[in-house]
Amino acid sequence: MRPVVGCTIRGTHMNKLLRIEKLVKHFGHGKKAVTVLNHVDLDIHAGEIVGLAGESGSGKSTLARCIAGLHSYDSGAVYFQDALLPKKFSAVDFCQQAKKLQMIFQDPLSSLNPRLTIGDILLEPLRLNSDLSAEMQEQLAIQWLQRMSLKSSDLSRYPHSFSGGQLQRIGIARALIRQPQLLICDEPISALDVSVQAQIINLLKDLRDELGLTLLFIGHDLAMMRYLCDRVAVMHQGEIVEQGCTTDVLEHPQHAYTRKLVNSSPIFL
Amino acid sequence: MPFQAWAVNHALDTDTHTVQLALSTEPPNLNSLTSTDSVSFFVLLHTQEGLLSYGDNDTLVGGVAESWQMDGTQVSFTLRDNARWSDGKPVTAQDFLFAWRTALDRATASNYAFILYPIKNAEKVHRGELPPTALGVYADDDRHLRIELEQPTAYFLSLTTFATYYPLREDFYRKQQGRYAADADKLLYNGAFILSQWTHGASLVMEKNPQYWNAANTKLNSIRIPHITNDANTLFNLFQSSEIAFTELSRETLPQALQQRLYIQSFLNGMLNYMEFNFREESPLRNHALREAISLVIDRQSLVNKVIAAPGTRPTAHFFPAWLPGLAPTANAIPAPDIGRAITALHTAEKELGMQVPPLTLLIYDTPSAVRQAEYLQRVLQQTLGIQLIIDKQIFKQKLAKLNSGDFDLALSAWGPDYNDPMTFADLLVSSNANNHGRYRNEKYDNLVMQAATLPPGAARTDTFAAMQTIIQQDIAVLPLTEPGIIYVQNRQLQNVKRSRFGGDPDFRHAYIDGQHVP
Amino acid sequence: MDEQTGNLWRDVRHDIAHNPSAMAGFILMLLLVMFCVTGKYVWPVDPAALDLTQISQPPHLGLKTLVIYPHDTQKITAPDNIHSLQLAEPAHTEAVKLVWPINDARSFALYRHTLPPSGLQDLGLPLGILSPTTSSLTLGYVDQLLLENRRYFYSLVSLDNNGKPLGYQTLAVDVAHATPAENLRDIKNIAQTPVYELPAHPFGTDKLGRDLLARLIEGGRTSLFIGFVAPLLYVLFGSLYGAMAGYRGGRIDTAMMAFADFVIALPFLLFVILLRIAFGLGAGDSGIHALLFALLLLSWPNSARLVRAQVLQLRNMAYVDAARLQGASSFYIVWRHMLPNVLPSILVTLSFAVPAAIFTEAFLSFIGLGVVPPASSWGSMCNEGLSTLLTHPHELLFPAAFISLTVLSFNLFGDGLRDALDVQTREARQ
Amino acid sequence: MLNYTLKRMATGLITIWFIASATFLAMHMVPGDPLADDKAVPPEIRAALLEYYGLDQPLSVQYLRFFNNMLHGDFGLSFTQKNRAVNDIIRAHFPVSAMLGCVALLFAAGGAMVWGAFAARFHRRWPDYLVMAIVVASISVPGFVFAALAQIAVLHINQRFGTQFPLAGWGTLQQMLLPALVLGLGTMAYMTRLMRSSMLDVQQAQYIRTARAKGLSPARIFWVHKLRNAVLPVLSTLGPAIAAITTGGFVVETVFAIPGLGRYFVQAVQQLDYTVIMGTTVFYGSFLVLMVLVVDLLYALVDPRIRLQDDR
Repeated sequence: MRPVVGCTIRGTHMNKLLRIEKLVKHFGHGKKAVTVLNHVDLDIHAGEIVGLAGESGSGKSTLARCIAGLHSYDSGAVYFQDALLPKKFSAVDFCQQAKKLQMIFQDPLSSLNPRLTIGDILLEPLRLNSDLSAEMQEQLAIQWLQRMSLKSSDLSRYPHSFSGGQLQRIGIARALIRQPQLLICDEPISALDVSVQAQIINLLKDLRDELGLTLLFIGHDLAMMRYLCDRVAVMHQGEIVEQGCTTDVLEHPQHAYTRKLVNSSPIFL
Repeated sequence: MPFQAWAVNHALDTDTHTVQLALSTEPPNLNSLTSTDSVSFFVLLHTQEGLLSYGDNDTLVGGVAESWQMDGTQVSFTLRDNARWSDGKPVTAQDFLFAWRTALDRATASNYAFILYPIKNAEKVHRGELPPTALGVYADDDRHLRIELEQPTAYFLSLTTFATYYPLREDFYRKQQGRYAADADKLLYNGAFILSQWTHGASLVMEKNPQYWNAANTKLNSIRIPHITNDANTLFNLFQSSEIAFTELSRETLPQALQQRLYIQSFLNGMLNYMEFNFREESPLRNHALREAISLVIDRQSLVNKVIAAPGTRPTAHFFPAWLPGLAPTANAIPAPDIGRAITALHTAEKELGMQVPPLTLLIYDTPSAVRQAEYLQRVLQQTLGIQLIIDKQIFKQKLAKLNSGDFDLALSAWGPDYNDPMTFADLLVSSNANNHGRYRNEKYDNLVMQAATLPPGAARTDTFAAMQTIIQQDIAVLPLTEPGIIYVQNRQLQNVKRSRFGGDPDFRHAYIDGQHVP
Repeated sequence: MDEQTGNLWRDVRHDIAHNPSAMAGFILMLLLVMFCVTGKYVWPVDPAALDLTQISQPPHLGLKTLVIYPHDTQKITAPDNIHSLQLAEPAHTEAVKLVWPINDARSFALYRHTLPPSGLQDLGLPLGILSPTTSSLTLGYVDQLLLENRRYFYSLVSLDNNGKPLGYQTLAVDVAHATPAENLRDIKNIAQTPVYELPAHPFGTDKLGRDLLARLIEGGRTSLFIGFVAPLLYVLFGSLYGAMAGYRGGRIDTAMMAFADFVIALPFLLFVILLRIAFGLGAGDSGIHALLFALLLLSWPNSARLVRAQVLQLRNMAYVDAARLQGASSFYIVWRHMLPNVLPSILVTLSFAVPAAIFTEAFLSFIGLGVVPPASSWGSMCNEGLSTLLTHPHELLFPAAFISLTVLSFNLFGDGLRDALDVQTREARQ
Repeated sequence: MLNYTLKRMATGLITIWFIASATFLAMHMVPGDPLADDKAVPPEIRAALLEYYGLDQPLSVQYLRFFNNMLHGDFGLSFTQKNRAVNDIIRAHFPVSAMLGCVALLFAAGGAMVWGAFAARFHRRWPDYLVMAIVVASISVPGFVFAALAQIAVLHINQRFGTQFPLAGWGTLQQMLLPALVLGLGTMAYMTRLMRSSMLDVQQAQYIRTARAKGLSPARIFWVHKLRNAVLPVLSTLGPAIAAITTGGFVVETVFAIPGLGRYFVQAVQQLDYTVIMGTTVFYGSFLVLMVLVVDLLYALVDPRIRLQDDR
């Protein structure tokens, strides 16, 4: 693996927001065990957008879920602002983590409970852990809805009556309503139409600028990554085979797998 | 399964002399040594024959035996030389000896083995205390059978008509290796008919037995039984559409039968329905006054006419049905309920018991008629005496288990005769009899029964039964309620069907089809 | 239910209110429950009261009856100079008293018919064979067997020594409905009234003269008890079981579901029968609890499987992950995210389990394993009425109609509920 | 696929063991005396009977003996149908129930296809409403009421028109029609409903529109595309339907005097005929397990998605 060199790091803080050390995860037990993450090291600095590329099954999503606490891992460590995160999250851990880290998901429809209204969905994070008054909560929800180019009347509607792009924006609003520092985007655009994909990417970019967010962006569309990300890491069979500044990695791939990935990408800018 | 498409059924066929019937259930057991039920007895009556048989008016006529003699404890039979099994071999005295010894073998597990007990040493042989050869039956030669009895038994001759007394041929029985009577071809016949087809659960066919000694008097060529069901409506529907030639009617199907102008006949089937009381230690029914109070409020006329309402059924206050031979003629007056006396008796009972009468349990089978009777009795006892009656409705085997273990206060029971003598009823209330579920015990009664068993028919015996009747009535040992009757219809061309109170019923052995009679 | 899930219910209510068949089912359901619960106050007739003068009476709103004052129904006082078969007293449903002169016949056979006889083989029901005693010039017979107020034809056949018929004569008798005075509680006020109007039986009476309407109200309580309580209990248990298995997952899930699969594999009706008998009945036990228990033991796995499958699916939904990331507790997730998603299918299951339970009870009654009297149920009433389908159809049709209506109402409502809870189609409809 | 089949068969065997044990347990919980008869017998006769049927042994011995016999495919001799082996009883009467069930199922499935497709074709028009009304009505009437009514109807037809349709019994094709119709009615109603909704789903599916766009003939679209796909969900209910029909035949068997196994079972229960109860239950249980297995395998063959899922 090659060291991080000559990369412009954007953002206000130069410190490492997230540090992953030698993360190992297996699925299954005994003979059938499959190693999904094999000694993964990755640092994310505050304010940057890190892309995590790789084909499906390479372990990207698992890594994201391990960081978020949705999966436990077998060995290694994850530090958030130099504080070690537990291997297995309890509800209390999630509570403490909620203001620091949130996630948006691949399928916008399944990430929103079909039996709850948009209002209920947006207010859930606030209700779970907030001392804001009910009125303030609603105000906040409406603000976010408008920020996401939706109407305040949409609060009482159900997810089924929205388009995919709208739904993903609602998911983003839910993730950001408590202003976390790190947003993990687990292939947020792969289920969307191409025209909508750009809207979401631009939205994420804008939000990063507005809020000083840090993003971990998982995907396999290298073109999109090149446009969005400051740095990229490439995963292959549970290992990070290459990481560095986006342009470096994508224009001068060192690892054979990265080269293959870059070459197979249909549109390369 | 053979399928004849679009078959047309006829209840009667005048050309082939065939009659079609239905049975209520599949014959459960055609092994004459172990069968216990009326459907099996019906088939056995037509396919097998014992030493003697019932003729008209329940007189005894020769079966396999052409002559017989009874003298105290010695009975001898001479067998017909033309009595044959369906394979042509003669029926011999040895066949009877083998049958009776087998029935008394514990491994046979015959329920009715005890009906052989009047024969000398039979009980001891059955218990295994004596070898089978000690049985007091001697086959002097093929045609002569000699029997020694334990004690003089007036009704022994009538016992020989019973299925357990039928002959059985050793070589055939052994060849079946424990599967004797499981199918039509696993049976040997010496009766008027042979079972030629037996499709289990579905149909039976009985054909005239050409080897039968009295085949000249068997008019029917075959009896077909294409239906097996006990659903009264289905049976009547089958009769109406001429699929069967004979069926019993129920209270529910009678109005339709009248509407169709069918020729309806009735028949008292010889049974007695009665209420049993529990005489065991803790039971309040040990109290005579309480039994009296209950007996005084039950209106048998209403019970028979309105509640059971099965036409043909009669109320009765007598333990011995009047048709039994050797009884003094009495007027069977049905006592009207007497609420006043009943309440007085109830007060006496409560004083003697030292408490209010607790709720009483009435144990019944789960038949619709029993349930109706129970509901009626429940209401009557509640209204007249303020006694709460709890109905305990159980399926067949569970009711029997509860009866046997004494888990009841009152029970509705029925008793049918096994042979043509009052002893078949008198024996029931002997303290040692297992069917005396209430454990009624009266030494005087027990002694009378022992006397009657050995007495020859005559005035002395008649008086003994009268004395028993008096004791039963005084003690209120059981409460006789009804003598169930049967009403039935048969195809008008079908003649000479005999109804019988014992063994198999109805009797088609001498039935014939009258082709002249316009239906 | 808190206000969030309230939205769902509001929409479901709205949907059902605008679905005519579901609404009809719902109203019918309410009416039936009301019939059973409040019926006995509106129609305060004792369902156990026997009236042997009104056996299997078709529906009527008040029947005129002759009042019979205390007398001996069995006694016949024959008038002098009788020449043929005739009545000793006016005939009524309590007793028809017949007398006839003794001629040279050895014995007499008496028959009763509902049609005018056409010959010796068509005299109707044989009532008995009577032989004269020496002391009297006349012979009599009292017929009390299940008399209805209609015309009967009595025929008397003279028999010779051999029992051969010599000839017969027929008497047409119009039988009036009668009631003994002691059966009429308020008769004292109208002393010596010859005619009295009996209280109405709008649904007729059964084989013991009990009011069918009162019995239907009473029986409905049993049927609906079985119909509601059994499904409620087993769906509840099954759902908890399934939710537990699905939420815990892993080996616990495998083991729990393997057991549920075993129970599902038991032949249902065979085991209901077997268990219904195995739990036995004490004296006075109505048998309802044994039936309830049998249903509970056998029926829960279906809802367990349903709920478990849903919970397994829901557990992997991204919105559950999202909620966990927000710090939601397990309880919150189950309550807020799983329950509203699982509940609809539970409710739909329930709405179809009710008719199934009622049918099972009716089936058991048909094979004689139903409730024990004095308790009754629609199923057992149907079974009783089945045998008189042609002669007294009301005894079958009313209880059968009530079962059908109940099953119908739940099916209609259940269908409506299923449609209303189906989010996709709801959005499409809106 | 082989793995899947083997795994399913192993579970099936364990299930049958469970059914047998549960039956044994339930049966011995039943209070009552299987050897009691109308006329009680002296104690020595009773002892002989207990010995004959092996009921004098402790329960554990009886259980082991029963299992040993069951492994050899022998359920012993009936208590009430003396001299008859339970195997013979099943062999003689199960084909009757199965035959009746098959014809009923044929009625049900055939009727459901026709009516379901018919109703879907006229969706939200009066033929649809009519079919659905009949469907709802026929699941609302208890089976025994319907059976009795059907029999009386035929009787009246016979009397009115001089026809000779049989009212009951077994053995001819003609005798089978009415009971099978009555028996299949409930299942037909259920399947019709399913068929209708699945037909409606299919009609809106993309591939039907594609097929139409490709200019396929309407008949071909109907038979090859619509029907085949609409039948799938109906097919998956066949297993439970077979179960319901073969064990639910008791009512019909009673009313129409048909010598099926269901009727024997109820008789056996009321008579506490231990061996027949055990034999029948285990047999039916095994039969149902087998049926569900067969239907699942069939389904896996028709729908490759399932096979892939389970092979993984």
